[in-house]
Amino acid sequence: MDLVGLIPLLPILGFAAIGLGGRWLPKKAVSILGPGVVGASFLMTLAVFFQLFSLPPSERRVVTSLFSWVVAGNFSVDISFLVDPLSMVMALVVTGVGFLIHVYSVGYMGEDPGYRRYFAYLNLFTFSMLCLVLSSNFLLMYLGWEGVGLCSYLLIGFWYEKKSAADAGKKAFIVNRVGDFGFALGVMLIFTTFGTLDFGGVFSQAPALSTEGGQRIATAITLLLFLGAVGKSAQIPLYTWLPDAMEGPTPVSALIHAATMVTAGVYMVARCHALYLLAPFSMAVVAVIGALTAIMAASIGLVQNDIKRVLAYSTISQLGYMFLACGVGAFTAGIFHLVTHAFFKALLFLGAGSVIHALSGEQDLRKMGGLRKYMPATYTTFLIATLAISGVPLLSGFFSKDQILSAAFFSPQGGNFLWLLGIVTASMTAFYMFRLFFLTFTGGCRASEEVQHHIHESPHSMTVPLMILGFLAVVGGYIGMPHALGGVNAIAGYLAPVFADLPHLPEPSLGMEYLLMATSVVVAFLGISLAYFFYVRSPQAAERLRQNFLYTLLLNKYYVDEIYQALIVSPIVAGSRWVWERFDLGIIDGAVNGSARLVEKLALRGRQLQTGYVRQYAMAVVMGVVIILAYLVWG
Amino acid sequence: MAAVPLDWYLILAGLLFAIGTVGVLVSRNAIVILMAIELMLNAVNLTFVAFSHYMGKNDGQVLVFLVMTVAAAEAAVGLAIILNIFRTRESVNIDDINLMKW
Amino acid sequence: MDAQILSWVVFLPLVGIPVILLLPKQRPDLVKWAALGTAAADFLVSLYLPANFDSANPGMQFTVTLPWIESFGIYYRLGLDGISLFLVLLTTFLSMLSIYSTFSAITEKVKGFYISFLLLQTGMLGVFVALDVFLFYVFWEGMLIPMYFLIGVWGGPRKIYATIKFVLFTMFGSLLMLVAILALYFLNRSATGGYSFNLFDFYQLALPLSIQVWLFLAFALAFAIKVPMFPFHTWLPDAHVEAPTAGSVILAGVLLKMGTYGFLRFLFPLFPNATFQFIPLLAALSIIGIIYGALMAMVQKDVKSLVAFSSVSHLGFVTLGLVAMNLQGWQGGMLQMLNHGVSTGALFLLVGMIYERRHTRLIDDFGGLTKGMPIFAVFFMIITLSSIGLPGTNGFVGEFLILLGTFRTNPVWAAFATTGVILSAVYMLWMFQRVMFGEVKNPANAGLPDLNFREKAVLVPLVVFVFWIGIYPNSFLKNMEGSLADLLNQVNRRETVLRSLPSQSWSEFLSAGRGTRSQAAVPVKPSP
Amino acid sequence: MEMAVFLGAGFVALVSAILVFTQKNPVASVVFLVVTLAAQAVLFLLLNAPFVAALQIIVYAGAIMVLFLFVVMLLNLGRDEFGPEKRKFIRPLAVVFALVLVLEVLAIFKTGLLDQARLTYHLDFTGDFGTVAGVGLLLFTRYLYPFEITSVLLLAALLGTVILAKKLPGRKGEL
Repeated sequence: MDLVGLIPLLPILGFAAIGLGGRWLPKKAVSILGPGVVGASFLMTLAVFFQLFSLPPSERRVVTSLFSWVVAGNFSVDISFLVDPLSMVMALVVTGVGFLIHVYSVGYMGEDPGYRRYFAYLNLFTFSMLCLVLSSNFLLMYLGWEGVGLCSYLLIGFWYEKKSAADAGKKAFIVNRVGDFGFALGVMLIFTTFGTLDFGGVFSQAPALSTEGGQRIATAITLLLFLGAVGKSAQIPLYTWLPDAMEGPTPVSALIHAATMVTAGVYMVARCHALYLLAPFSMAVVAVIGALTAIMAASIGLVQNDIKRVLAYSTISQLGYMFLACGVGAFTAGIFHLVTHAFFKALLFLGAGSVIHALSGEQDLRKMGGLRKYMPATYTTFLIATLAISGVPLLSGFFSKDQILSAAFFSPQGGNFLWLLGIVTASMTAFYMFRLFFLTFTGGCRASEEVQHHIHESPHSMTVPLMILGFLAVVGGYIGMPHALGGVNAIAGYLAPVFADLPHLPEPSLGMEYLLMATSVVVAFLGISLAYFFYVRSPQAAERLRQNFLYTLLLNKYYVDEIYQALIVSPIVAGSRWVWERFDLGIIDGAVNGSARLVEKLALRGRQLQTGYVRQYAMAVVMGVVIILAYLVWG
Repeated sequence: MAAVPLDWYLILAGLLFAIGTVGVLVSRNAIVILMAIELMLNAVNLTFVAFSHYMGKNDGQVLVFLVMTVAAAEAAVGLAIILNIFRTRESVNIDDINLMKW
Repeated sequence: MDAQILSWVVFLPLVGIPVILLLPKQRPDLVKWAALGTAAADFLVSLYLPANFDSANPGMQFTVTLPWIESFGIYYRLGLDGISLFLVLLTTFLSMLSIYSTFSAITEKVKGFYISFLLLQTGMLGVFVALDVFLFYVFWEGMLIPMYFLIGVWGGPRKIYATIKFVLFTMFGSLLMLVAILALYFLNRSATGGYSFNLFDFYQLALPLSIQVWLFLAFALAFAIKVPMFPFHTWLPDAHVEAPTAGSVILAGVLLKMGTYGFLRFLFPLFPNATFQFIPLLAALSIIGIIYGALMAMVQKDVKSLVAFSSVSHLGFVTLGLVAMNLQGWQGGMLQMLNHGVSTGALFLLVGMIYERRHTRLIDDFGGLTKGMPIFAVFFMIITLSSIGLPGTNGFVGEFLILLGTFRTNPVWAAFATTGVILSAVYMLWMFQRVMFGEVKNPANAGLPDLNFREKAVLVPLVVFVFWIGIYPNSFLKNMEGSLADLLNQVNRRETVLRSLPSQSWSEFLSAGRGTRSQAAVPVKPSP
Repeated sequence: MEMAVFLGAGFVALVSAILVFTQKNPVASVVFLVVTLAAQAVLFLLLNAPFVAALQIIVYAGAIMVLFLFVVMLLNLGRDEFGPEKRKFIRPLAVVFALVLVLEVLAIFKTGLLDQARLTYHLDFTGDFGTVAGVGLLLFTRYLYPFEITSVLLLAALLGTVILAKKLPGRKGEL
């Protein structure tokens, strides 16, 4: 169990080696060291996972503390890691998918001049994410939290010559920081109420908050933490940075903006479920925001023309699902969806990456098409992932999404409205995913001539990870097969000790469950057929679709970016410039310089007294004598 | 000497001193101003001698001796300055000398 | 050895001055190395302090007491505790680095520069270790003169205006402080009968609130101007923009800490009741300082004035931490003083380096420097992250402790102050992007040489500190905790004790004192 | 009898003092000043101070006044044609100040500042009162330092005057 310290240590060593090595490290060494370190860390996680698995379920919670980090009076926090089923699942996803993406990057980033810098940042990211996931207290989690924010800033702005990339990086970091603002306040409130930041200490004292006052504090804590989650996992209102984050290299989008970083918010909410249970209002907020984000993002995704932006909005939408699950109390379903989503969304992004790689950088759907015959491997894996995400039965997406929908439908807080939102989003997901699929792989190739004859299948270092992820996307579902379909729902059992204190959700009747499954399957196929009709059967119909105002509204992403810019960013900048000129230079400096001028004027007036006529001076002398004598005599 | 009490001498010296002051302030010829200053110094000498006479000690008169040397030195230097001013300004009117200001 | 060490540390720089004077004028390199040698020696000598510092003992260590002007009760009294230990180290460390960093920047009147620099170092060190209030004031004022020359002679185009404004601002504050010191002196005289400027005698003075308030305001103004707190900050951007690189580093790194050090050493213990009364005001000013400083930094066109306003914001954090009146806030405040010294010092060094290459400080003149200067970009990135308080760097630990301490006192203050965390990210990253990223529009930015050995040697120690404090701050916090906790208890205890005092006017207090003193047969010999 | 002499000399002194600065012609001023000095010499005699009286006449009237006369002649000053007084307020103010001064002197007597100085009027003057020997003896014993200092003072005055009056090279005019 003491190996757990090694898990984050390896990536940071990798980062240091590559970062400091710099020029002297040959490219070959970097391409072995970078993924190798993460691979080793993955094996380490597996070892710890099995060690944990060997323990009886009740004791599956081991905290190993390395050294005390900050000690100030009764505030003491140390670098300590928590090994329990939840953190192990997350660690496995981070290192597993991470390793695949590292291998993929070797091929994808082959000729990029910043090759070493890229792997250094990627290793640093893995380290931060592992710190976040494995941490056993809020402060170390906060370190990981901001660490991943930093890495996403560095990697989004990786091609720093492009102004749009640098802007996107800056925007991502600042929006994350707004979220971190809430997270920091939440952590502080936790310390002031519980006196410690350690998960064990906090969650054991949590029931004490069930009093009236306590509930208000619990709600405050959970909402503040949720603000952090919203910032990190790109929910309403702080989601605008994720679509712009597509400026970064595609593997980065796959790793950070699909599989790992954006799921940090979900993990944090799941980790603090004990607090969330005490605050039903917060649970409702999480559920509603999740559902709203899901449907809003899906609607925008319907019309986007950039392949990566479609996937970005799809990620936001799926994250909405996970928060919906947590909001209605089905934390296991949320985590299960997180895992499956990591597999197929990473696959989708990597697939898109190899498509872009093949089309030498082209990202616009309207300039693609007919790649089926050129890229068979990418085609098949991409098809699997699209089916999975659309919720086609027997694939991972179906199982996890269906659990969330049924939980939403049956849970007391949920109610059918959320379920309805979920179902509509499911159909939208199916539609835009297959729209993307048809536009890229089927039909005539709309790419320009010389781009076309460059099209080639990606090298093995890229296609192998695709296949592995494809396999996982299919198999992933079965670890959570619900009882209704004869499965043993292994993941629920596995996560049970972590969520032991959850009130047991009402067992739905088998009939209702089948009905729900049926509706979700029907809705999925509806979406697919619509997409088939518009983009394969009659492209003219799609053309007509583009005229109405709804299309332009969605294309411009509800003008949210422009609203933020107008309402928040420019007033602050213009306002502070105005204040600077008026107040800082005007009033304060004015007062300072003003007093100097005042003294000068007085001095000028004083000068007049000295006329230069000696007799006036004599007069003054005599006057002085007279006055002094008068004082002496009559004083 | 009983006839003339000390007060009278002091009053006379006071008057002389006052006249000297008026002389300094009123006259516009630099040399006359110097003379008025001499006059004031003289008034002071008079008080010294008067006190020395009444206290019966010679100290007063020694002081007069000292005052006289000071007066002489002051007159000499004063006149030298006036001479210099006259060289540049061709006049001794005190109002023409108005450079000494800020 | 323990007794003389502080005198050595404070006055060692002066030893360098005659050496520099004797060196031939035509050999500026000799002068530079002599100055560096002196500063390095001073740093090594000052390393003796943490080595022999006993963190368990909260009181003053390495104390030395020699009669100076006995008739007025003025003693040459030095001492060091957890609070001033790291400030002394910071001073010697930053001085050494800034001297080493200006080898190529200062070309004319080289001797004068290094002499005033060494004088400045002595002045600063003296302020942190002086325990006799008179001696403290001598050092406090003494340190102004060399700084005046540093900005005035080797500064930028508007140097005269900047340096006069700087000196007048500080002088205005410290004169009021002088009046307050004298008032304390006579109050002490009328209360105990003895003549003494000993800070610890003043600590025992039982002053009613009515008197405390006035003295508090005088001291507070002097320190607020120095910090600089919100309304009194306008001298800082001018002073920084016009000062030479080394001057800026020292001005930001150490001089600003004297204000906050003053809060801790003089303001709180001497006038506890007045302190508790003014806490809301000071907190409000600090929060305004944080947000206002950050907003102003965002709109600056000149990199140096941007960093100057960032200092206003960072020190707003420090004062907020101190005003929180609990151990987390104080330790956070103390640590943030060190962090600010390290990160802002490094920022000014970096800005100085690009100024030496491009001779301009306007952000718009830069752009795309990362292409030509990758190593510089790495250093700049690390320091920027430390400045916006990224966890893992030094800024985070300090800032988090401060916010935690403030939160425990008043959550609303902490909420407003935490917005500073966002704003700092905004202006720093926006500046970083405009200077470093983007394509190279201006051809002059293309061929810039990357950092040479000397510049790297200056930055590496600072980066080491950034990560040392970030990863393992306990080595610093442990030493501060004893003294800070003791001071905090002392302040709280005296506050409760003095709360019951009847409020007397000045004259009553003085006369009452004289009344009691007259019984005392003979005035007590001034206590050592 | 002494009262008569006192009043006479006093009156002469006052009148000629006033006339000193009311003359147009500086030479007249010098002459009236000499007259004032002579009147004071008489008063000194009246106060049994023959040495001082002699000094007054020889040094003061003789040397300093001759110097004044010399300078007046040297500068060849005719009558002062200074035109109307521009600074109107000076004359009346000067007279006012003089009167106030006199008033203050008179008031001093009432304040009794002089009371303790109300001297015991004694007639018997010892042999050397006022004589050259008496004053000389005192001068070289108790007042030796002031005596030396005055010599230095005179030296300084001498140097000052010589330098000031030196004919600077390249100056037009015979002065």
